[in-house]
Amino acid sequence: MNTGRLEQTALVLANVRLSTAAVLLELRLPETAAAARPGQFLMLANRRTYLRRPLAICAVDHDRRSVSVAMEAKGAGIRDLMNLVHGDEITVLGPLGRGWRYTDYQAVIAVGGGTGVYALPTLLEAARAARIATACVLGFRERSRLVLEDRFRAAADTLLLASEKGGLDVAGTVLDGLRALDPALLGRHAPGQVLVACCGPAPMMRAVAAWAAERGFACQVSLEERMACGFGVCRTCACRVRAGAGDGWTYERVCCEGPVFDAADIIWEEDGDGCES
Amino acid sequence: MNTGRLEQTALVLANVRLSTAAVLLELRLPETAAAARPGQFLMLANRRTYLRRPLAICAVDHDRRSVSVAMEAKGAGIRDLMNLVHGDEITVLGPLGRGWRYTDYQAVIAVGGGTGVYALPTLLEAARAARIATACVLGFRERSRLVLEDRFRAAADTLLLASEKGGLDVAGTVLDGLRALDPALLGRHAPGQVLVACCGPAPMMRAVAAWAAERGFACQVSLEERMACGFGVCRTCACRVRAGAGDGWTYERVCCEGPVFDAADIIWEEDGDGCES
Amino acid sequence: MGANPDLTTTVAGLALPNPIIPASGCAGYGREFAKHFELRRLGGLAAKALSLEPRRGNPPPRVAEAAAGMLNAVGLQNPGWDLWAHDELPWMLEQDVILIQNIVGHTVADYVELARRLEGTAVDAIEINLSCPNVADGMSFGAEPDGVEAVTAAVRAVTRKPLWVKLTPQTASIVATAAAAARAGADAVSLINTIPAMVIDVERRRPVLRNNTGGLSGPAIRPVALRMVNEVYRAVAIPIVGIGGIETVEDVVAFLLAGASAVQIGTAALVHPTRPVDLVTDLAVWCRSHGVARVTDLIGALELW
Amino acid sequence: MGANPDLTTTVAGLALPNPIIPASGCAGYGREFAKHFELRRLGGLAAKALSLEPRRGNPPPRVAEAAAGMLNAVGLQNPGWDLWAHDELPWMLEQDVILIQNIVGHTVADYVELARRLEGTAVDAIEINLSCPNVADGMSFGAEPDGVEAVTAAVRAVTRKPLWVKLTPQTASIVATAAAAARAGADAVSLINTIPAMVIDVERRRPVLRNNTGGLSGPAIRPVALRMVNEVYRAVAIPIVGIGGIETVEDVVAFLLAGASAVQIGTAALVHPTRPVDLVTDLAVWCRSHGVARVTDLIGALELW
Ligand SMILES: Cc1cc2nc3c(=O)[nH]c(=O)nc-3n(C[C@H](O)[C@H](O)[C@H](O)COP(=O)(O)OP(=O)(O)OC[C@H]3O[C@@H](n4cnc5c(N)ncnc54)[C@H](O)[C@@H]3O)c2cc1C
Ligand SMILES: Cc1cc2nc3c(=O)[nH]c(=O)nc-3n(C[C@H](O)[C@H](O)[C@H](O)COP(=O)(O)OP(=O)(O)OC[C@H]3O[C@@H](n4cnc5c(N)ncnc54)[C@H](O)[C@@H]3O)c2cc1C
Ligand SMILES: Cc1cc2nc3c(=O)[nH]c(=O)nc-3n(C[C@H](O)[C@H](O)[C@H](O)COP(=O)(O)O)c2cc1C
Ligand SMILES: Cc1cc2nc3c(=O)[nH]c(=O)nc-3n(C[C@H](O)[C@H](O)[C@H](O)COP(=O)(O)O)c2cc1C
Ligand code: FES
Ligand code: FES
Repeated sequence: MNTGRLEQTALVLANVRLSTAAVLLELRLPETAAAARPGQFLMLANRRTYLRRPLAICAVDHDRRSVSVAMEAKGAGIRDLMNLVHGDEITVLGPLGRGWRYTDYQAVIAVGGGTGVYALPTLLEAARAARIATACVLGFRERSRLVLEDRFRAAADTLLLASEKGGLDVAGTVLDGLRALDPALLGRHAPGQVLVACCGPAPMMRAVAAWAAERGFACQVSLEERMACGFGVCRTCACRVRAGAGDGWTYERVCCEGPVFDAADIIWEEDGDGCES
Repeated sequence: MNTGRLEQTALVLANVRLSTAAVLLELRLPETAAAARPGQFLMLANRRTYLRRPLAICAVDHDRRSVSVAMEAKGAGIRDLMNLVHGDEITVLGPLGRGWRYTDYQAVIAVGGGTGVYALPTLLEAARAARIATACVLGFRERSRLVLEDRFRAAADTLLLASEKGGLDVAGTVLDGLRALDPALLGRHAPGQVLVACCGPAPMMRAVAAWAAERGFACQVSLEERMACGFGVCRTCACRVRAGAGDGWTYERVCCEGPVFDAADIIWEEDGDGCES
Repeated sequence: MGANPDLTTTVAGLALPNPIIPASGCAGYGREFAKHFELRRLGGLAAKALSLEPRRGNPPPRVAEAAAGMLNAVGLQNPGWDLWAHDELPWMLEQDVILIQNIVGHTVADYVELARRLEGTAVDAIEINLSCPNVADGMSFGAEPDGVEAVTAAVRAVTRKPLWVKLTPQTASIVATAAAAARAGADAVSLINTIPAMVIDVERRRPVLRNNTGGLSGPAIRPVALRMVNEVYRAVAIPIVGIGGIETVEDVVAFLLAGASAVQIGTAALVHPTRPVDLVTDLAVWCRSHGVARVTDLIGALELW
Repeated sequence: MGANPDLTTTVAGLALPNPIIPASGCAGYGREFAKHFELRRLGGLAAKALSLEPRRGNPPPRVAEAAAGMLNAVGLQNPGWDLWAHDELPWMLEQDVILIQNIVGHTVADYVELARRLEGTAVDAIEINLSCPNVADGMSFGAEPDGVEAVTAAVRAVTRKPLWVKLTPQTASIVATAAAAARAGADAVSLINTIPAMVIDVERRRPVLRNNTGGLSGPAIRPVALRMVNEVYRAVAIPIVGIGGIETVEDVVAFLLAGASAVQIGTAALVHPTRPVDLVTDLAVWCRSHGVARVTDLIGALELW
């Protein structure tokens, strides 16, 4: 629980291009760097939009007392953030949300697609540091969109890169990537000891959750939803979560109860009918 | 009549500090530099306010194809403009308005106070180029606010600087400065051949106009009024001007019929009751 | 994709070359814009308010800055019928632009007389501005359905020209006032006028505007205008001219999707003088890149959840 | 200048330590803010809307970006009376903050029953949100004076607690609805709630909000709120709580000058979580530097032209 000031001023330390589409921003944020845990996010102010923008914490550097976020051009808010340069200042809320619950597992299979991949490096690194076995399957639209390969390779015992356009390890989706994982690897731990941690487009997360459920693996997903505040007061970031008996459900806050939820608790909405992610 | 594009993109060439309070911005604006005449103004967009801000054209450099404006910190709009640096781009409307009508006179006495002084250098320089005699009386709040002394000195045959706080040529207002002008100088031309050109706070302009009227000099004043468009369509920049017979008057547009009006045509408003300047 | 998209639209039978019209009070009588582009390139021109008698307007300051917009209290300054008919109308008619003349009055009789006189001119359409305070009760004519119906019916009785009724957003239900306009024979409703507002100078402890209050316009009001356009589109069978904070081609498209047959550009044209005509170009580009053959295909094409 | 300015104010007899109150729906039940500052440092807390039955609220997306503001369509999600009384109320009462409980209903009877139950609690004041659609006619209770009067009078009959009536700006005359509240026995009016609005995703041809429409809040609506506060201040003898786009201490002062006895901070606190408590400090500094000994000296001190 963050009991200091939630709103911090961050100095931009670096703006690094990760791919044809993506940029990583390194921000000097000592308190946030000290407190951040894998799967949490920040809310970043920019000069173009009234509301802040949520971005996953993609890296923490304790020596540089910095936190990095990575993003790909969407609307006006992200575009403005991508234009920040060394020496600029922005204000940031964070670290926010409930991250990955990985410590009780013996193996973590991180699965990411699109901008969802940015929520995974800190998880893999923390799992590795906790001597948990790690595998990682990532999907990219095309080869030119591949990002952070070195970090993923360093943190994952096994890394499989998938692209439907080919040119990477697996020609296909992350599901094809998961199916291509060494069966021996998957069989090494009791299914209940394996956590599938997934972040990406909603249909992907849904499919990955189904794949995990078939095998008896635990599965957590990191959801995205439009957020006004990011710290729990406005209730705009609603996501359907099972509650009570039978078909009972309630809207929980992606920013507080999430963004990482147990996949089994999520009631996936039809396209556009509910959670966007 | 400007028949090209009114809205131009200007590259900031320089941001020069003129005094403890003032900054001069040099803008690359080839078409504007070619067309601008003394007493005209620009409307400058900034990054903080929805509406543009009107600023007098303070200098034109034909070689550098640039136009300069000068300003002192007021609200959010001017403050943002003062922060622009070499290489920034802003959009600008201009040149706008009807400037000084000086060509028919044998002598011009330019009188300025506050930010009103910025409307005068181009007038003095143009008058000098047209072999018209020039004098100039400027009032500054204090010595540290003195700006552009070299330019004024170069363009005016006589220059008197006034400050109520002392430390300059005359301890007092611009009226005291005018009274301190060499009587011989004032008597050299028939009164009708002398133009008093004044820009500054409204009470000053009113007093200067009265001084000029007493001596039979022509007098023009450059007014300020809040402006939405600056090019004549919105009618927000109203100023009371005599019209028709007797006490008749009408609201004219400071941005089009002005900013430079014949002082005799202006119906000065009581404080706040009408024109702000 | 190859062919040029068809930008023509009609508002209650009045054909416009495209849906982009400078809004009344933000274009004068067109003279200033005409220095920079040909007015006939526009969908039309909503000329500045016209009253029977000349109006000097309010004392300055008449404009205040607001977040994402501005307040104005110009006070409908205009030369009055006689000077307008002599100096402005002939010039405007020469410009070969669809001319929508906005009118204002203190009483129903004022509106009727103006419409009666306009009936004898070549003006293409009449837009009645109902945000004006009614001398009888001080509230604007547009605040309640009764007021809207009274003015509209009275004007309708004296003109066969296309009649656009411009409504104020300051009402309990824009559907009710739009329906009143439709009932009384309006051909279209123009939505929306500015929202009454105030900005205060805290140092001087005074409103910035000499008139104390003024009308809020610009992007700040855009989502309110868009909601009203769509609300009326769904509930009332009358063509709509969308107005309020339109700046970009995406804004134009949003208003068309919400149900507007044409749009007006006000405040944005004060900051970007050629924006109205630039938007005509942008709209053609947008339609082409989105495979829209006719701009009218966009009207009301919004899919509600 | 030396002495600390007196920031205390009263709203219809209810004493507040200062005029700064987080707005309903933008502060939850105070738990999240309490992690970062002591709630008792605030003038009060306008707790999130409460209904009799639990409400899940609307499906997402519930928020859309707007120029200088945002739209929300949360749909008054709340746990309902039972869970609220069990889980939230006791915690809030422990915080030693003046507690204003906002209530919503589908019918007049809902409001009455909530007020009746609140009468038996230690809540300091009741704020009734009249922007809710009336199940009987679909319009909001606050759109017309009759609706305001009906709800207010019915609630007044069952409670002696300070009763704040929160009005919607979507009405023909805010003076008329505020006067109706006063007539029916309200102790204060809270001005203003959000303005109904829509934002469209032109690529998907759909409203961004799953609810199609939502309420516009933030700086965009500030000048409208300020005008309404001053309009009511001049015409109706009832204390006013000012709300709408307040971000800075100058905004707070502007609302006080316009006639508000206290203010609420909504959207700004979503972007700057400690803004409400920071404004308390800023207000003290502002008063000191402006020679204002008592913040109440500012209330209604606006000089009109
Ligand atoms: C917890 C969380 C973590 C995220 N992490 C990342 C990340 O690491 N890298 C990355 O590139 N993106 C990430 N996103 C998505 C990112 O926040 C959106 O793409 C971004 O907000 C879009 O803003 P914009 O101004 O560029 O686009 P616009 O479309 O102009 O935004 C308009 C509005 O929609 C909201 N919005 C639009 N798309 C999304 C979305 N997918 N999720 C949430 N809000 C959205 C914006 O916040 C804003 O309110 C994350 C989202 C969440 C909720
Ligand atoms: C024709 C003309 C020429 C000018 N030339 C200069 C110049 O050369 N140098 C200079 O420093 N200033 C000049 N001014 C004044 C300058 O435009 C204002 O000080 C400036 O607009 C204030 O903007 P702001 O955002 O800093 O202040 P704010 O107070 O935040 O502005 C709020 C609003 O008030 C308007 N406003 C405030 N004061 C004035 C004013 N005195 N005149 C016009 N509008 C005002 C702004 O345009 C804006 O709409 C000129 C004004 C006019 C009309
Ligand atoms: C300076 C100014 C003057 C206006 N004058 C008129 C007018 O004379 N008649 C009228 O019907 N509307 C008038 N309006 C309202 C606009 O036509 C338009 O309805 C409103 O500004 C909203 O559109 P916008 O946000 O694009 O400006 C005026 C608006 C402004 C800003
Ligand atoms: C996310 C959100 C939720 C809101 N929920 C409520 C509510 O439950 N009850 C209520 O009376 N007003 C509610 N409001 C309105 C605010 O209390 C306030 O009146 C409005 O937002 C204008 O103030 P602002 O511009 O400072 O946000 C809500 C506003 C927002 C932004
Ligand atoms: S974003 Fe405000 S509660 Fe989650
Ligand atoms: S500023 Fe618009 S007419 Fe002068």
